[in-house]
Amino acid sequence: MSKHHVSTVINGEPIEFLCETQQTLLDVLRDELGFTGSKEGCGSGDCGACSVMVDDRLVCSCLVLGAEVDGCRVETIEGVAAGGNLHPLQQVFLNEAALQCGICTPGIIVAAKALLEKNPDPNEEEIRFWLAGNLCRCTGYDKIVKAVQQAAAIMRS
Amino acid sequence: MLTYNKPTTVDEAVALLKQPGTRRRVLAGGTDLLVQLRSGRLQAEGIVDIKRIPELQNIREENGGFRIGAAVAGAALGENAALRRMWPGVVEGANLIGSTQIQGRASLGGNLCNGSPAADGVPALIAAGVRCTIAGPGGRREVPVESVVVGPGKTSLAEGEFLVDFYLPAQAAKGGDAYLRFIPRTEMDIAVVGAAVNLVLDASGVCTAARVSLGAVAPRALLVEAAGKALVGTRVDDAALDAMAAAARAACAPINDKRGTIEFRTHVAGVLAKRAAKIALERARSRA
Amino acid sequence: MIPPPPGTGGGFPRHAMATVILQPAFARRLTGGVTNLDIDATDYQALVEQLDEQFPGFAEAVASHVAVAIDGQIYPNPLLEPIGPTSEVFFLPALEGG
Amino acid sequence: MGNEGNKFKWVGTRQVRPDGVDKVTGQATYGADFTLPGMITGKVLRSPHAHARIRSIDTSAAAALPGVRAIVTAADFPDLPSEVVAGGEAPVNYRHVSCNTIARDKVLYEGHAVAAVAATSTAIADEALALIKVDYEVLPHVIDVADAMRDDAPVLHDDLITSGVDPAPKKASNIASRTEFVLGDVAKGFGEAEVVIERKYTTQPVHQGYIEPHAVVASVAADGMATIWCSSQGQFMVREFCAKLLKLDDASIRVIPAEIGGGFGGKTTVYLEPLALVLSRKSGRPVRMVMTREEVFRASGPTSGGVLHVKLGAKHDGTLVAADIELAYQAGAFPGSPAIPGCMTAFACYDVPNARAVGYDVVSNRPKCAAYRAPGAPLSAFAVESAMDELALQLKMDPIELRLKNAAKEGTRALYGPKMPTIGFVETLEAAKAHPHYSAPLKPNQGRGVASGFWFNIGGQSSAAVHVNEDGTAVVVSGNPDIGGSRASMALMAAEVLGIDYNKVKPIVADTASVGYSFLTGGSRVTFATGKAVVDAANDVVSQLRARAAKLWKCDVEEVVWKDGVAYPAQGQTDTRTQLSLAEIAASAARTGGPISGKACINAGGAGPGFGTHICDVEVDPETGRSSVIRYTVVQDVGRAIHPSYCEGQLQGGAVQGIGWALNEEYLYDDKGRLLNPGFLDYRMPVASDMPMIDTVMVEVPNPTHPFGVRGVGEVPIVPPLAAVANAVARAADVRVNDLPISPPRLLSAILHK
Repeated sequence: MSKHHVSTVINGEPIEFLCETQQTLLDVLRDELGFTGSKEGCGSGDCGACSVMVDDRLVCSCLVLGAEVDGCRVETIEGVAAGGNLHPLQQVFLNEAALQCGICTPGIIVAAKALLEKNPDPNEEEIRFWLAGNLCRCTGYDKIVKAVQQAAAIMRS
Repeated sequence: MLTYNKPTTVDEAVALLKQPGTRRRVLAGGTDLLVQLRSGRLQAEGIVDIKRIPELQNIREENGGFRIGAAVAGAALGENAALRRMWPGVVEGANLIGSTQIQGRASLGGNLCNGSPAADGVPALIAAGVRCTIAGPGGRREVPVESVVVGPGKTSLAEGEFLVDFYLPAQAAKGGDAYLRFIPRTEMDIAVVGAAVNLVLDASGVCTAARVSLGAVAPRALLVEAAGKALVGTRVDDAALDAMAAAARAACAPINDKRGTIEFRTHVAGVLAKRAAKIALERARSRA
Repeated sequence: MIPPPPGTGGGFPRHAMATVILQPAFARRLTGGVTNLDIDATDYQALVEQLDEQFPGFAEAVASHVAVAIDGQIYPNPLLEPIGPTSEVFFLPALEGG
Repeated sequence: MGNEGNKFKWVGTRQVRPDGVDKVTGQATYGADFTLPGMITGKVLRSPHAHARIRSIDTSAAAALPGVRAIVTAADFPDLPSEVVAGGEAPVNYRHVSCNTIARDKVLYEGHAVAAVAATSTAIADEALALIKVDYEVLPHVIDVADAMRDDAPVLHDDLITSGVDPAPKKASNIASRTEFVLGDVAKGFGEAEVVIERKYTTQPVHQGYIEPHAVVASVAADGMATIWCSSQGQFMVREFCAKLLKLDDASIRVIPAEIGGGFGGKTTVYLEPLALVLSRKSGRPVRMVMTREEVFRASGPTSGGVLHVKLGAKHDGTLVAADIELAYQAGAFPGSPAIPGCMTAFACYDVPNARAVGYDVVSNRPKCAAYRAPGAPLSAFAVESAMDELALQLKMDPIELRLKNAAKEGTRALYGPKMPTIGFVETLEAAKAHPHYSAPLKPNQGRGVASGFWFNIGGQSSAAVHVNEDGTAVVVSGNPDIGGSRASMALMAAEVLGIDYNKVKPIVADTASVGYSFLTGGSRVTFATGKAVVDAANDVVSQLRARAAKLWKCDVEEVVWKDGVAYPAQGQTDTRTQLSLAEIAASAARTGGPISGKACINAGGAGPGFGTHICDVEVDPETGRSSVIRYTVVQDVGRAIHPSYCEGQLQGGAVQGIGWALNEEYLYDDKGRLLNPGFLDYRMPVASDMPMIDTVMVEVPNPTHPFGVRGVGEVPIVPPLAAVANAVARAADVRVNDLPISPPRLLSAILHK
């Protein structure tokens, strides 16, 4: 079976991989490249646990074919912490207990980071609607929304 | 085995799509296609990714209106201030498709050609009088957007044809449009009812033209001419809005399904048409 | 260091007798319908032994499918939990949770 | 609430959870994240029919497919007797568990597993499934609980004779059991009643909705020793169920807990684990199985839906004199709905002298129900608390006043028998009444609902060990998966007892070979029961530390006291020259007798009951029937908040799950008994933009049986919301919907036809 040869840059690092057409970017990240921080909660774009950035756009990696990212930049949760230093969002999520089981957390942090890069001072409604595609069944969202607000404040100052 | 091609020109894409015997599917944002392929609802032997064709990816002003590539992602539409100013309803519809993540991928072309009666992007395009460019083995043709979908999952596109772009005409000096949809939650649902209104006022504030389109209340998105007529010649007062809503309800031919009942869809279609018309009216009035 | 919680150790001086109360359905099956019984026992095991003498099969019936409430506190699998002279003992369906 | 007025140094403070960094960086390993060399993929063939007899299964074509390494059917599993035996803490019928894991003779719901394949790739496994030929004799099916109870209903189990009815019925039915609880004289009670409210309520089954699908990796060595990596609410539960289903020794199975991506009760049983184990045994390769979301909905357990009839009798002054509830809960394909706790919890909030509860456990052609937060309680609370609201309206009484007038207190006799121990229900009502939310003004089309709820909380068996390291730091070992911050709670309690810095205490969740038996993470038991074990183990360490100090000081251990992590001579505690810190004693451990390590294995009784009262504001759009929750406050007696932030998280998460249950979540079936909405698109769980902030008030009435006063907190918050929302909608829309969910079409129809 002939596979597609894909050259991409993941979290700043040039990476090449082979994949079949039906393999999604999420399949490739998790099964071929070992980036298991992106989670598969639904496989249909309804839960956001697989959120990644492709060429600066927030997408569900379960709805992107691996073959599609040839020549693209991909950023995953594994690239959010710069070296050993946690991103302000990650630190605030810890301080404010904005996670319980933690399975949705990588996708939410990737999505929230994308929001704050677009809008450094979002109000509660903007945060809630931006994150509407990231399901969390544990927290009721309260501490997540507050954590994003607090991280935004820290990042502004 | 499933093939994958990423043509860079329309002709290349047509050449791939017209090859007899191989069932190839057009991939734009993929937010419907990939889900349907995975669930087995759709079969395909090949995927033709049209996102690498420049003209399918850009938005440009043309004769006072806009030409929008079929594969432009919802997020990109939302970021175009000039488009938002002229056709806020069209952009509202496009931006209501799915989550932020879906917006990063989903296109108006895909939303239309997926053929769902509930497509959020479509009613506002119909109300705006949009025309579509379709390319195929026989060259290019232009058709009104409401003629593309013929039934659930079915389009009028012939073998080897695909959608290239949409042309949004210039909005009238005192024209305004709006789209509203009803879903049980605030996000992430398929429209149970959608209503788009595009109306034009004269200098005295009388409605001179109006197009009303409904989604999810029939096998395909409807252009409800009677509803538009009910507004023309009026100041879009309550009486006119009631008449328009009644016409909208009369045009509904919905089904009971997991998303809504006939009673609910018919009633709410009138409610949303009215609310959308009021927003469109405000937008028309506010234009200098 | 943290002191052990109260009421977890030791027996009680004997004056009166503990009361065992059964739900009617349970009583119909095990005690011929008697729902209130006075038992003189200092711990749960002794209490069940006495009940089993009076109503053969009782011990087996409460061996695994039940929790026991002694003076309002529920014990999933009691054995030597102390029974006071004025204690109330109830047999309940075993409880789980999410 | 922080730890103001907190007499503890660590307990009650908001520390960063020890497992947090891995979870915010994507490093934490959940069920599907684990891989082994040579690992292959397992997939399950599921029934397309709601009810059918399996005439034959032909796997030959699939077996011949290159890349297929093993195929299993029920024939590969022991044919267990149908008997209820003692499980971890509650009775289990292992035949039912086995038949639910892989169908034997009959499929009882769409999605029921009939075979499983292990292959070298997912694509090959899928291809193989398509090649398995199953010859079904399709049988008539029944979905809804009321239909399943009819005499002419298709019977799922030919041997199911209703228990709890005498004389016992002669013929099989779908009614597995009838349970009755009686207190006082109900007829007499209603005779004295001056106001009577009598209503019927229905609720739909709802899924726990954890975001992580079930996932497992199993590897069986040539000697039969099995190792299982999986996310579950109990590694010991997985071991026990696999051992019983496959007739293996517990000792031949080692279960290593992965991080768990949500459970809420839904991961208190097995689905894939026994299949993966047998596939690995047959193929000689490690096998990974991961459910798709669609499989999670079609084949894993929701909680029951039910039909409930409630009757309340009261005096004009609001005093309850009689209460009656008859409920039928659907169990899914096998008996075991939470009808009994539904009965026991129904009136537990109130002091009712005459009460009766009758519960029916009913099977139908749906996935077997599983535990879900306070199993059974939300349904009966929805019915009772809705009726209480109507009673308050009829008596023109404030709904909190009505509840205060009848509130259960210490010593109140519960319908299920015992008198209530120390509880804090009245305190939650007082706090709710005093909360600014309760007196805030409402706009048109807005309504405010109040409801209360109860859960027993459970204790049970837990083990823990505390190892003191050579440098004076410590490791806390326990056997309960951390589903929402329990590692932090364990470390806080250990640090408090040892008197050392929280950050010097590192907790781990150990596998079944590394710590003593511990019952599930569930029933709101971990911080209570496992916490108690950790405290005992830490106290064990403290007595060892005192003994070591005594050795060094050549005195009796009684002459050594332990305070804030330091040993002092009993007399002259100011004499700092003769103090020994934990670190100093640890450093001298080798000289004083070797390593210092404490352990505790307990069966915790006396879990303190939990009560909560919720206030909900909704705004109704009368033209569309949409209800929006615009403000929500949770008040709950938590006994003692060990980690206040994670307590609040439980209150908020439980409330939002309850709101989803009330407004949108439901299973939709076609006329063939096939599920129409097996995905997050049309199974509508609340999204971030649906919710307001969830305000919390934690009342602390310490549980006397726990050293820190802990009560379980996880279950209670899902009990009140169904009625809190329904009562708010009823007051906002001026029409009451007694059937959940109160979805827009249902509410609009009620509004249009009122």
